[in-house]
Amino acid sequence: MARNDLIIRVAGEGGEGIVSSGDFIAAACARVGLEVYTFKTFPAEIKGGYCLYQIRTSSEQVYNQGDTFDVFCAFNGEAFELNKHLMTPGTAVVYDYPGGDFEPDLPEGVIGYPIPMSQTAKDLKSYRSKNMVALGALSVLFNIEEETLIRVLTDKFARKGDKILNLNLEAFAKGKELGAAHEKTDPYRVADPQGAKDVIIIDGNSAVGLGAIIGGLDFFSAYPITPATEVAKYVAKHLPKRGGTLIQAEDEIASIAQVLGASYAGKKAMTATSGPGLALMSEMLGMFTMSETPGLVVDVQRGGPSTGLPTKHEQSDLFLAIMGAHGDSPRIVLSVEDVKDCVDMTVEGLNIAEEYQCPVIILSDGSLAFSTQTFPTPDPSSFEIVNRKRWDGEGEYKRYEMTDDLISPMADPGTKGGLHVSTGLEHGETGAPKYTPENHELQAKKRFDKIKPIVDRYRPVEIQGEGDADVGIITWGSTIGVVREAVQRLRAEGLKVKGFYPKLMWPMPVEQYEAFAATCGKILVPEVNYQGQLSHFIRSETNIKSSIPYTICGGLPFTPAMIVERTKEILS
Amino acid sequence: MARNDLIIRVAGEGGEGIVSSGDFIAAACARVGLEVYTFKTFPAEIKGGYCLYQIRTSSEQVYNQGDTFDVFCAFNGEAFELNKHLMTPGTAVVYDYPGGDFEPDLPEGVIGYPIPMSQTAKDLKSYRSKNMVALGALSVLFNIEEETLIRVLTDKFARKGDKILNLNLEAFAKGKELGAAHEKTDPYRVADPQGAKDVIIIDGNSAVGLGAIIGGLDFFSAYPITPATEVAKYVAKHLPKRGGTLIQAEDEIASIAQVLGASYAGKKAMTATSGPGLALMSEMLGMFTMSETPGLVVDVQRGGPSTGLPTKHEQSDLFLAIMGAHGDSPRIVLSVEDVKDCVDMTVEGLNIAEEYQCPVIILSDGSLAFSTQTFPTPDPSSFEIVNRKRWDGEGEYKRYEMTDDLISPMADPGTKGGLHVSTGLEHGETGAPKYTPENHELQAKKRFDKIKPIVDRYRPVEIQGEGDADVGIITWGSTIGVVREAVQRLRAEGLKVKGFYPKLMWPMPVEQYEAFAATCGKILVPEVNYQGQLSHFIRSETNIKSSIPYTICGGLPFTPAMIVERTKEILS
Amino acid sequence: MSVAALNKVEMTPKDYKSEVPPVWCPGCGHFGILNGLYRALSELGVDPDNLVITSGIGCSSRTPYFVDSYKMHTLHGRAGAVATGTQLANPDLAVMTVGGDGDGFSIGGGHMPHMARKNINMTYILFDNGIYGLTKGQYSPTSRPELKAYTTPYGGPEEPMNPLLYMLTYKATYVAQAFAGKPRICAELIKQGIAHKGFSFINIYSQCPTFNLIDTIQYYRDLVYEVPEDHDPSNRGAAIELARRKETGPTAGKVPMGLIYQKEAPTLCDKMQEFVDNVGGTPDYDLNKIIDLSRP
Amino acid sequence: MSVAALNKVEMTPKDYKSEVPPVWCPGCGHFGILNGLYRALSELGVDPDNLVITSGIGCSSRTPYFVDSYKMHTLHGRAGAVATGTQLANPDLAVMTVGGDGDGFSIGGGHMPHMARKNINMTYILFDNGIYGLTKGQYSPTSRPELKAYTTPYGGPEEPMNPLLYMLTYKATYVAQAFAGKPRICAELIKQGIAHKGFSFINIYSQCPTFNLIDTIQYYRDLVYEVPEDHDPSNRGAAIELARRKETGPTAGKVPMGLIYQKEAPTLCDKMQEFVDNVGGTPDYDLNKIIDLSRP
Ligand SMILES: Cc1ncc(C[n+]2csc(CCOP(=O)(O)OP(=O)(O)O)c2C)c(N)n1
Ligand SMILES: Cc1ncc(C[n+]2csc(CCOP(=O)(O)OP(=O)(O)O)c2C)c(N)n1
Ligand code: SF4
Ligand code: SF4
Ligand SMILES: [Mg+2]
Ligand SMILES: [Mg+2]
Repeated sequence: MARNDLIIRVAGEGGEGIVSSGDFIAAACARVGLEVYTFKTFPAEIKGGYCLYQIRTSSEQVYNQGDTFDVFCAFNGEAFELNKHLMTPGTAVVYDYPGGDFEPDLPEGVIGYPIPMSQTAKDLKSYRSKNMVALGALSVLFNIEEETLIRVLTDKFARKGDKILNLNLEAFAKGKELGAAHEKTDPYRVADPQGAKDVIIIDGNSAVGLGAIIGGLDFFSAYPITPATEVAKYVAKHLPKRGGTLIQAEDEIASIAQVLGASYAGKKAMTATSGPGLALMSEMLGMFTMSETPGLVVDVQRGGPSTGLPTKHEQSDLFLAIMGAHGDSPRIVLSVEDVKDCVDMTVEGLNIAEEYQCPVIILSDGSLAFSTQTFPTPDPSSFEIVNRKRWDGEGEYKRYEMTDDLISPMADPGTKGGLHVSTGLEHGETGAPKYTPENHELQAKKRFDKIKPIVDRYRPVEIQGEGDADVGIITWGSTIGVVREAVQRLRAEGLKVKGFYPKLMWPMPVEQYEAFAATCGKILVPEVNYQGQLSHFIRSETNIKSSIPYTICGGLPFTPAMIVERTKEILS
Repeated sequence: MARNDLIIRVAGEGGEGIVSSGDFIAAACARVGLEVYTFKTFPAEIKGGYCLYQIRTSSEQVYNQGDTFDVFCAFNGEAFELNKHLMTPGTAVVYDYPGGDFEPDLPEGVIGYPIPMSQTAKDLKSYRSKNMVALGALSVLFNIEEETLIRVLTDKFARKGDKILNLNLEAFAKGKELGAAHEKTDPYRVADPQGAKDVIIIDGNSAVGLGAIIGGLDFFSAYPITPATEVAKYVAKHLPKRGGTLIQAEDEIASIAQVLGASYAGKKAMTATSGPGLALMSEMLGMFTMSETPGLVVDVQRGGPSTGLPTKHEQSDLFLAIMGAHGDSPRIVLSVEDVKDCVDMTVEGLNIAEEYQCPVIILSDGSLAFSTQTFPTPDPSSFEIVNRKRWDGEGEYKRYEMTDDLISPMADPGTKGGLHVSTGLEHGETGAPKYTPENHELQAKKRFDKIKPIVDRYRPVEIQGEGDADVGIITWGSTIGVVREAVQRLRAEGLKVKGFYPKLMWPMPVEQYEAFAATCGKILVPEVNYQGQLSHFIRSETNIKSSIPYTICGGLPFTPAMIVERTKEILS
Repeated sequence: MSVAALNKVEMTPKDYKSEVPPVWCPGCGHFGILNGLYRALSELGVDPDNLVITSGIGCSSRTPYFVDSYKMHTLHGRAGAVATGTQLANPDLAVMTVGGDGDGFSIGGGHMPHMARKNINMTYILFDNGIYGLTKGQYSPTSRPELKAYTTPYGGPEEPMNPLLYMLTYKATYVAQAFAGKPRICAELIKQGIAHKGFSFINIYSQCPTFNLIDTIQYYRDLVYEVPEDHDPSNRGAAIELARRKETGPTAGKVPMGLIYQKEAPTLCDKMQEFVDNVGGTPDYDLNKIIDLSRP
Repeated sequence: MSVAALNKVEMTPKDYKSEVPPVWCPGCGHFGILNGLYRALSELGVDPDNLVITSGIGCSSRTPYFVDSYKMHTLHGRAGAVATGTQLANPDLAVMTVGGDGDGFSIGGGHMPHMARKNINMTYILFDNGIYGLTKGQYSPTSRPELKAYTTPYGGPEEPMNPLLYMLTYKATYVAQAFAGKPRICAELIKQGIAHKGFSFINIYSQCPTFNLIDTIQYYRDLVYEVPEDHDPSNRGAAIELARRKETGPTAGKVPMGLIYQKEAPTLCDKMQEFVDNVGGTPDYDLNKIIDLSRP
């Protein structure tokens, strides 16, 4: 497949400015109309530890972080060593030398550009601008539009005062000089500037926050947890502009309880957390189900079980999201593919919660959380906003009235004549406790049947490729972006491969899974968890016999190449 | 099928002594060597409300509460009305008349024995002995061994002083007289006394407590919740006799945390709860998995979701027990069939937790919780007691050492040279955090693979009936007892039906399910929940294609007749 | 509580009764508190349409069913956190939480400090019977060591907590204590608590004749004494002094009944509104202005 | 803490260092506390083999990794409850919990009262930096309203809590406060806390130069004053007085450093042992005697 894209990886010790240099490159590329998809990993420790930032950029849309880097920039010896095995002949490596903490032993064929980053920063008496030196060198060596990059830096540092700005620009200029002194022998260059596009660039967590605000959120209850905290950070900043409230609760149980209370008050309410927090919310999520209260939780998944790998990527909360409740307790579970999706699905999540009066869980993940991506600037007026069915004030109000569509009108407190109890006990139509066998069977059926139509809302599930296929790939979450590219590549090679990309994880659109599978010889299900959690549900819910799980759980996303390879194995 | 058993149902308002009269009948029957299986329901409200106690007794083993009652004793009009639809021609009904709150309209063919219970108690100036009047009448009308019953009463009331004892005996005598005045026209009588047997009679919750004490429990952390509270009640009373400690914690999260801490200290520790509590424990259970710490939770299931039907029977926490954790988090889940099993499996649960260093969940349920049953007096010395693999003090200690059987020796605090960290973070062999992809994959695999041998411990799964069958019934928990009788009846009719009764719910002994299914035409899976939770796992884990879920969720157990009927439907 | 909901209606105490009859045991103290609550609502003219009562699980937590209002019967220990959400989401509502000692101080004990110090504009009535009633009699954080119950057959091993001192320490801005045997005093203190702007907490002793056989109505009658006339409820130090159980003197071993502490302070809502005002917040703020911040 | 573990070994403070180097930022106050801890352990001769340190999640909760002992790195907010189980299950162990202000007072705040009033025989060291460090800077229950952080970009809307007053109210039997900038004082107070039989709580101010930019080391230096010589730590009333932040006088706005309160009282273990003794409990009590009680 033709690639005009480039992947630059910057790595070093946390605190060395890896993240900001990556951000600068990403912003500069985005400003000149290139598409950007970044990927980061952090250590679970607060200070120090290995940190990585990878920028993939192209004039065409990029769906994932890519296979591996073309250009590597090593801030220290550890970073170099950890990435050495990924370097192949032709890889360009910029590294801190002389004056750094290492003297690299470059693999055969790898093209090295030593840049004395630390030394230069030291000479400038500005230790913190080591990353600017690197940036200058990268800019000149790999065609990162200098003028734009300088404007990005200026915008960023202007707030910090002229002194800091100038120091950084000086370091940048020095780095450029050092870079230019090398003879470039590798072929890698960032694609040339395109016309500036109407895009934004934002990370997955902020995008959830943006979606929430577009979706009409009124109330957010936060409890910090990696890698979800930045959702609250974004909302805390912007929600007051719409007159809404964000509160930091004492724990996740209080958060979800507050969401219940706010939603009962007639407001749109949500929280965001990661696996451990979602686990703590299990009991209260059942109360949403039983009391038929709208509520949204975004779970930015991380490596588990337990505290696990708090800063690493994993897609392993599907079981908990779907089945983590006592009793027969239906929920709606959605997933997101990329950063744009974080916006769209959060709006959607708020809508669906309102429409079906039930708990909705959106599964994002650690790689999307911090990934910044470019996408067309959303037009807030283009989003459909759904509000709960409210009582019309006619007749006697019954909170849990049996209606044709099984959705009972709600009466917000303050509504005349709408007095009622919202309860976690089994109840009859009025909300009064009712434990007869017939009633429990009836209400259980109501709770399950009322959400069934959601499946129609997600019909058809997106399919990539047409006609019959030898291999159909079913996947979810951010793995979709990886599979998209793999399917493109495989089809470009003339192989009969298709992709199936559900966003609605539960209830499962069974019929559509089955229809897809009917057109495929074999079914491959890649996902980043140990057990093959989606595969489990494919087995339990559909008639698909022969699905082949492909699971990894190393804290990293798949690469397109891995999917391509595995698919070919299956094909042969 | 030949029945020499009898079912007496007593019902009325909570607080009228329904439960104690039932207990007296049960004890009297047990003393004369009969088998007893009782069943109760309570209202979720503390006072008043409809209350039911059913005693099934026979000279042969009884496996469940039975289909319906032969004899009904109505303490009030509500009780009569609620049970009227279950009366068939020939049913014997003892009722409070005249002087009660109702004048029953007996269905055609029902044999009535009016007894002025309230009036007699009033006459005796002893309102609380209404139930004794009823008991006297029941005794004489249905052959409940009088002498034994009087001894039971005497044993019970002696502690309360002569005055109360005599008052009750007087009321009893009066009831007997009133009963004897009727001409008996129904055929029902309690089976004749057998030789006294070496049995105990105990309820399911106490039996869990007894199992815990036999199993070598050191520490129990309690938080009260219906219908599990009596487990702690039993343990609180008896554990100090063995020098152990029961603490009432501030909530379920503290309970399970304390269990973790106690277990880390090298002691056997457990807690008991119901669905809402288990949900709250979700996060901490993941810590047991990750830190490989033994721990036992008994979940006495009740009607859900949320607060649900707190005093009612349901088997709907299987999803939560197996999948209620974030990340890939294996657990072992067991279930219990009857009260004897509550003893045996609790010993087993403690053993297994020690053996596999992981969280173990035992699923009991609301009907077993309060059901008293007779079974042979357990011999404590006959139980195998397993203790965790402990470090031998040789070489350097590594908490998470990779061993052949994947079980890493533990070092209790206090052990010389065994210093280590037990952690919820992903870690290497020493316990130090380790986030490399290879290590996470390796450790995840260890956590899953180490418990796989448990399946062998439960091989073979018990099968009732031999040869090929047209219908095989797979079920779990207390529904097993119901199915046992149904299969007996069906086979007695010459129908080819078999039963399959797993106690190990997870990991699933897949091969044995499949082998069983291979001998059966169709597979029926009855369980008391809405979704068919075991059916779900049969679909996801086994190759069994055609299993037919049979779910009810009315807060009551199945009856043998329901299973017989459904099976016949399938057969035809 | 929200002043918006006060003096809105003329209703007798009886008018606040719902159709659901209380499910409590005869002689239960909770009846007295409920009557006090009816009366307080009536005297303040609280509009049932704008009143939300939340509760957790327990005998006391059944109270909302018996009051004509909007209400949520939530989970054990979580009613206060739920009410916090309701109050913040719609500050025009009058918000109240009712529940037991187990509900509020055991499983719910982690939420109490934060409602108080955030000064959530709501009223919390705690039905303190020193026992877990609904689960048939276990030790609670306010049980006396003498109490033998389900999980403490040999007596209680721990120090009972002091609800007043807790709430003062947590900086509740209204702290009072009453006894179910005095429904008029209950009514008065609940009324003042409702009228208070900010977090008001009223601890009410309530006998459970069914399971707590040592804290009888007579025991409580003897336990409480009326807050001395000269007590200055605006003085936090004096309130703390009053709340501590004396070991000597005329009130040795006794507990005060009445208003212990009251202070005007900005509520969380007030402060949130400030933030909104500072950023020029309005429901029709142009979303594009927010989105534009993410242009590269 | 269990006396069984004291005076068992002769080890220098350094000997208590594990092989794992602290992962904290340069200038983090937690270093000072850790040094105080090493020294306290050394001075008491605590046997590492019989020492269990538990922690939750946070920068401070990484502390156990740096100490040679048995240790559990548990879940956010649960370390104290875990330690409770460890202590009760094996009273011969010396048990200690370390953790942050968020860990202990926010998510873990529901457990604190009960450890204290049950007088669990353990030592709790709270690293109080007024911030969530590990999650990169959010408001904590001890943050000052002035602090602008992740979730409070416009400042904090709530009253900070008072750790000393909380723990006194909860009836902790040993309450002290120190400051990480004074490792010797930390060492001394930790030492006394460890030596104390019962629940000991030590609040230690600790600057987080990375995320809490207002509570600097200098801020804390100015904040604390040494407990006056004439303070009687056995006097609960005086301790409460001392713990309350003064609004006027020479210590206005300041907080005391030193031993605030100490009292000998039976621990939960003591009481449990009493129950065991009363029923003649012994590990080889004949189980048949228990089983026989269920004969019909
Ligand atoms: C998570 C959870 N744990 C336990 C319970 C069981 N439970 C119901 S009410 C209650 C205690 C009630 O005591 P209290 O709050 O003092 O109220 P009271 O009945 O005395 O009025 C408990 C433990 C529950 N419903 N949910
Ligand atoms: C259940 C759960 N919720 C949230 C988190 C995320 N988390 C980790 S540490 C922390 C706060 C740490 O603050 P503090 O306890 O004050 O310790 P410090 O880092 O300041 O020393 C939070 C919220 C978590 N690990 N688990
Ligand atoms: S059990 Fe106690 S608290 Fe509950 S209703 Fe009865 S008397 Fe009241
Ligand atoms: S973030 Fe703060 S608390 Fe954490 S290590 Fe750095 S300075 Fe210390
Ligand atoms: Mg109570
Ligand atoms: Mg902190």
